[in-house]
Amino acid sequence: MAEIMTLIGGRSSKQGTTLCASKLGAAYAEISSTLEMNVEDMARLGLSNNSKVRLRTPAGEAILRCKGRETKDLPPGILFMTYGPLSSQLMAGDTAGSGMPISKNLDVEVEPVRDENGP
Amino acid sequence: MGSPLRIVNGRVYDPANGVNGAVQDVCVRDGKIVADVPPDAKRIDAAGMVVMPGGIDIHCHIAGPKVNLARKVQPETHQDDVQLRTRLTRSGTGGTVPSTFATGYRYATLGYTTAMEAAVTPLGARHTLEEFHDTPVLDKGFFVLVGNNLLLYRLLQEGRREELRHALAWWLKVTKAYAPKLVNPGGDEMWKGQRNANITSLDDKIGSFDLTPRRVIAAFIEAGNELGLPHPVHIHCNNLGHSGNVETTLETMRLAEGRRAHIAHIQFHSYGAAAGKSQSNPTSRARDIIEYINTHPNISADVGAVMFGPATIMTGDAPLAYMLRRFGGNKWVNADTENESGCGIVPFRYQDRVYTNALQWAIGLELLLLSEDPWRMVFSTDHPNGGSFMSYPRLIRLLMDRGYRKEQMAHVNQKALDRSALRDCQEREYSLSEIAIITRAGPARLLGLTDKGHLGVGADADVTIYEEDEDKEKMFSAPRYVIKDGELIIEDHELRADHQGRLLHVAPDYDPQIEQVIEPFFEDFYTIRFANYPVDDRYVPNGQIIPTTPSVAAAPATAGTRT
Amino acid sequence: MTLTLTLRTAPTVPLEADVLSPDRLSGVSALEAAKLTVVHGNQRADLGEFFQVGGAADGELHLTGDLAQVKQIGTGMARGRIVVHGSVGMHLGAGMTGGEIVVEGDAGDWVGPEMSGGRIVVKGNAGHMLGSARRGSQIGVRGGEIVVFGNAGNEVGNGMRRGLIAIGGDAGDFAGVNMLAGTIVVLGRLAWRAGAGMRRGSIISMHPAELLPTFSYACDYAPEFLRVCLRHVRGLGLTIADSHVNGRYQRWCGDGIELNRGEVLILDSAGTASRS
Amino acid sequence: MGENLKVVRDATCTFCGCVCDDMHLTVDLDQKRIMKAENACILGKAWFREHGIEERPLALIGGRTATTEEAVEAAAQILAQARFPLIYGLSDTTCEAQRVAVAIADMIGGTVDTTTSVCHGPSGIAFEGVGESTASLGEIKNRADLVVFWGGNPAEAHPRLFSRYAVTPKGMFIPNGRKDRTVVLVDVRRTPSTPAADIFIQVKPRSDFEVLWALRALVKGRKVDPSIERRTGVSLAVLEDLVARMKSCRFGVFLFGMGLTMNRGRHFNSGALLALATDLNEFTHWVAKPVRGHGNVTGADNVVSWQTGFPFGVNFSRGYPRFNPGEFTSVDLLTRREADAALIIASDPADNFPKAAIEHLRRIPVITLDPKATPTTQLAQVAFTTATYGINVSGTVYRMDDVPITLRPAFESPYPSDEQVLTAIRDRVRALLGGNRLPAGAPVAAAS
Repeated sequence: MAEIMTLIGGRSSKQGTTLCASKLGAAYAEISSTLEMNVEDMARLGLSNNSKVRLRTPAGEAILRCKGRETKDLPPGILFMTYGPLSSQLMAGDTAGSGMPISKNLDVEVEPVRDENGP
Repeated sequence: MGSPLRIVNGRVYDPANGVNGAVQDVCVRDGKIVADVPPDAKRIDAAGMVVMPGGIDIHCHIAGPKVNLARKVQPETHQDDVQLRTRLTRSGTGGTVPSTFATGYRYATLGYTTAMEAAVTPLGARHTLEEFHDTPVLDKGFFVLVGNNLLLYRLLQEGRREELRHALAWWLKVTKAYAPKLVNPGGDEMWKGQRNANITSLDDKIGSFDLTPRRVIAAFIEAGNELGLPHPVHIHCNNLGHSGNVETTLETMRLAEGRRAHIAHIQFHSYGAAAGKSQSNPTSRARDIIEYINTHPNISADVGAVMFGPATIMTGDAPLAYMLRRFGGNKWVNADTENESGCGIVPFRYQDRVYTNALQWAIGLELLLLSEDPWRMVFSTDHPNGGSFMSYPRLIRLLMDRGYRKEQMAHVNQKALDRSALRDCQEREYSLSEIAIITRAGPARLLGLTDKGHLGVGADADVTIYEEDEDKEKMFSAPRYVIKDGELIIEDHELRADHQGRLLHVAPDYDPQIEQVIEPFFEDFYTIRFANYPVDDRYVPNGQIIPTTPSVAAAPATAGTRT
Repeated sequence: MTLTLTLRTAPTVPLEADVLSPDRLSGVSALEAAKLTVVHGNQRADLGEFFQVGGAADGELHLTGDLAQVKQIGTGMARGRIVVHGSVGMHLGAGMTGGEIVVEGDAGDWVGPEMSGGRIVVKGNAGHMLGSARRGSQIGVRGGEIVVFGNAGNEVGNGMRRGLIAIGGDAGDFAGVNMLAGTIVVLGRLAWRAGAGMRRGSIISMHPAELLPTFSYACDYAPEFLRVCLRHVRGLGLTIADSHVNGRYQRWCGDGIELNRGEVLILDSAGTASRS
Repeated sequence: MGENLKVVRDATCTFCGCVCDDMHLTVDLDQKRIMKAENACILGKAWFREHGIEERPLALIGGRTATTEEAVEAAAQILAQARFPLIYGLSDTTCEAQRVAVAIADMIGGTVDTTTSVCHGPSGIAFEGVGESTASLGEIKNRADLVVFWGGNPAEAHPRLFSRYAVTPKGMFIPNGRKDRTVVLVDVRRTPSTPAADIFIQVKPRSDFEVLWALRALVKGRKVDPSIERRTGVSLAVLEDLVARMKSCRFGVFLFGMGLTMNRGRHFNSGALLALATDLNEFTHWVAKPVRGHGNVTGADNVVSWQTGFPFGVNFSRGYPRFNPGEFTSVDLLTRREADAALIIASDPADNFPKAAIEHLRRIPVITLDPKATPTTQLAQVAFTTATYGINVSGTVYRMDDVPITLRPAFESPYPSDEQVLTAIRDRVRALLGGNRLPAGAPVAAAS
């Protein structure tokens, strides 16, 4: 069921405005737990907007809610999320002597989460 | 300020006061040289030692944006040359571009107490002052880059000479600078605006401006003299480093027409070209340069001597650094500053077997050995361009010890010596008094620092005490005592105290109306607000304004020559 | 007789033990060695606080224990031998000019930075920047040999100018980056961007590798120097098949951005090199 | 809105590295709130509006309310006792505070690292290898006729990079503004920045290095195989067109982001771009600029550099500065469980560091200075509430192009500044140690 996709971490203006208010609030938590995904990929995996998906890397895993993007905006196989507590869960600590952990273009396993309560 | 102090039994070299090795007491109290101190004052027995005013570097690159870039780009030179922290003092790293703390302490350990950073963009003034804050011991000032300033160009192009003078005064004052500096006038506009071109003669047109370097230089010499600055316009001539540039240099000096001008690191501007070919290897034209200076008391220069070994080319002359990048390995830094300047950085190494490097070394020595007036041809390596300031003791030995000089000449590229006149000045040896002139009294006089460079009553108590030694390199490498503002910083060759030096700057008056001319230019072409541009006093916790003596009234401006 | 040091108290923070070099310990007794200074974080400590010291130094040093937190072993060493029965931390044999270091376990980042002679053998895996230039420096290994039985990380031989690096397992990205000369043999997989910016020198791979667009195929051949080199590597303990020694290699020239006088040699039986 | 209003003209926004200094703030001094921030972008507006004074304790020790003095004592004890302490953050505070932080690191023999190490640290490493041709932002405004954004999304992260500095503004030699420029954007995905570009080049993820390397080859007149398209998703024709434009412009600029530094290849990606800019100077004038995230991360680079010779990741344990990314950088020190205490200033590593590093932060005593509660202040042993730089605190910050700017605060805060807290900690640590800690060892024998 799980597929390997490429996860890009980044920033968004909404994240930027929200973190000025608080990093502990619900708004910031929501933004940093949203995963943008190509709509065709979502359809294939049986996902719709707000569905939960589990991302897994050798470093750890995180559950996010997905949001569809058209192919022209986000190619198939590419995922985007903003940096935050959940992206941290997926990042490995090895910096290859650079100080910088790889935080863009991570290979992640993507797996829909069947949630009793949610869609 | 330290406690009162009496230095006894030392041979005193104080050429500004006509003292030439006499054994006499030097008394210090409250940071100044005084006539006498109470009998119970602390004593330093300087028997067998030489007492001089603290050294003054008239032209070096030690702080500010380009210096920090040069530091950052050479981590490999820092790792093996470190400055350990002590209970009192901070740690740092060396190489040819040391960290700020290491810069201050290392200058002090050579007996230097004042240094002038020779090229700062106005936009980088605040940065420079921030670094000065962390550069201990030394009194410092900086020369502000104005020779490629596009607003000043506009005023000059339109013939608005009075406004140019007011704007120059404004720039000096709001940046807290010490003197105006021209670097390769016109070169930056060619570099940034004309696909990396450069100025090749004083009569080249400067990019899209209806101007030539000749007009720019003459105007700044005039404005600087009218403002009565303690140090005149400090000029890095066009064509630095190019074969045949001697003609440009002579022509530039002639532009002063009897008015004061200072030519920077003139060694780099004293090259001939074989048979008039500008692309050929350079030859030495030191004789022509020094003859002009010997006979023109309005002109002064610092030598910009070269010492073999590592260096860092670090200059407002961006096209020059670009040219040199192919000799410097892989690294090249270029940094353009809006409306004001350019800058280039290349790590470099002078090698005694390389023709051009050996010639440069020889010319530096020639200029000093042929100089008839040590007060106007003073010492520098344009640190770190001609070599680190840490090479000063070796250069001093080369001047003072002809046997050593001869020995060193045998190791360098002989073809280069053939093209220089160094072999003709083999006899001359600098005396201690002459060394005191070119490294302290002369720079102080050229900078207009009346409280420095001498040991007369009322002078700043910046004193260096060297143990006499036949080996002058050893002698000048490690003074036994260094006193800064009356405080014993170095005792028995070791750092004993930390000290925050002063910022020396000028604050010439200008017609406030000039701000109405400058502000609209900021609105259009700067990315920093006019109101946020002047550097406020918070950046100068310990400042000293050196007065100006203008020859024309500062305000109000007449309609004047506006066209 | 050798000097033996057995870790008995694990350091709580990194321990810098550049004193652990045969030259520096020459003629030192166990008692004296225990009093030598090491740097434990920001404070001085005696070697004896961490190590049980026995024997006497006569040019050979045996270290036992998990020394993954111990850095700078063999710094600047010029002769003698160090054997580590365990793993070591960063900067093993930094700037060494001679002698031999053998590590039975793994080594951290920066094995043999800017070394100019001698040999380092790592029986386990090595970290990043194996045999590399320090940051900012243009010249890495100037001579000597580094042999890793396991895998190595990124930037193997960065800026290397002379010498040999042989890796039994895989090498990470940018193997031989900015190489000036010298030889890097990788028996396992070569990761991305090998030889980027190389001027001269040889990188040998026994598996297909994806090369940069600035490398160009030149020819197939069986270079004599490689036979000699591989037999030598075999002598150092790595498993070299006869097919490696006798095989034909594709020669890819690069880096086209620089002098184009470097080469990546890919064993032909490994299949065609794919190009990015 | 209260009666007690004032307007602060030419104030500076420190939200991002653009450090725009043309803010006109309308401040309600009774409410201690900024009501209006003229000229601010969407991020700047949020920055100014959301930084009122919150009701927070001056300090927390172990979660309990404490005075600043008590917290200074607790922090000083932690730092004086630590053997391998880390000082981290510093990109959202003034240079005056950064200067004291480095002094503390030097005094105790710790490590100082800044958010640069997880931002453009790789570009810093690249700079040390090849140098850089760069310019102040005004040169871009006045002269740049070809602007290439690479691996960044300024529309969302640095909106005024477009409007104030690099795309739309008119400049001395760009009299018609946007019309006089060609704008190219290179990224792996379309973003809100894409519409701003004349040319969008979409590269496959993890192939920036190959694209840059191919461009370097083409600039140098070398052949590049058309198979480049398979690897990178960009055709040779597109690359050749870009090269022709780059060689023929009058003043070109690369503005590059974390799409290069946080990606496989890291410092080599940045290095390839810097080298490309250098190569292009054979033909015409070219500069390159890393686009910096935090308001004073560039100041941190500058302060750490002038004080130590190195820009970030500097360790003082032997009594002098040493630099080695991967060894003395924060993610590594924490992931390898080496740091035994941490002083974190104006940064939130518990929100964005790799999981293993965050786990170590939970194991060691952590001291934080922050105006707001964050995941990091929540795990701290000692947490100071400090005033916000630029809004409540004056001082110096450096724009992403190394231009220093003095801040004009809007209103006073009841909380101390970072500089004040750090100075108190420094003085107390100095008293505890009797001066600087003496060097633990001689310099490591030269490596060659």
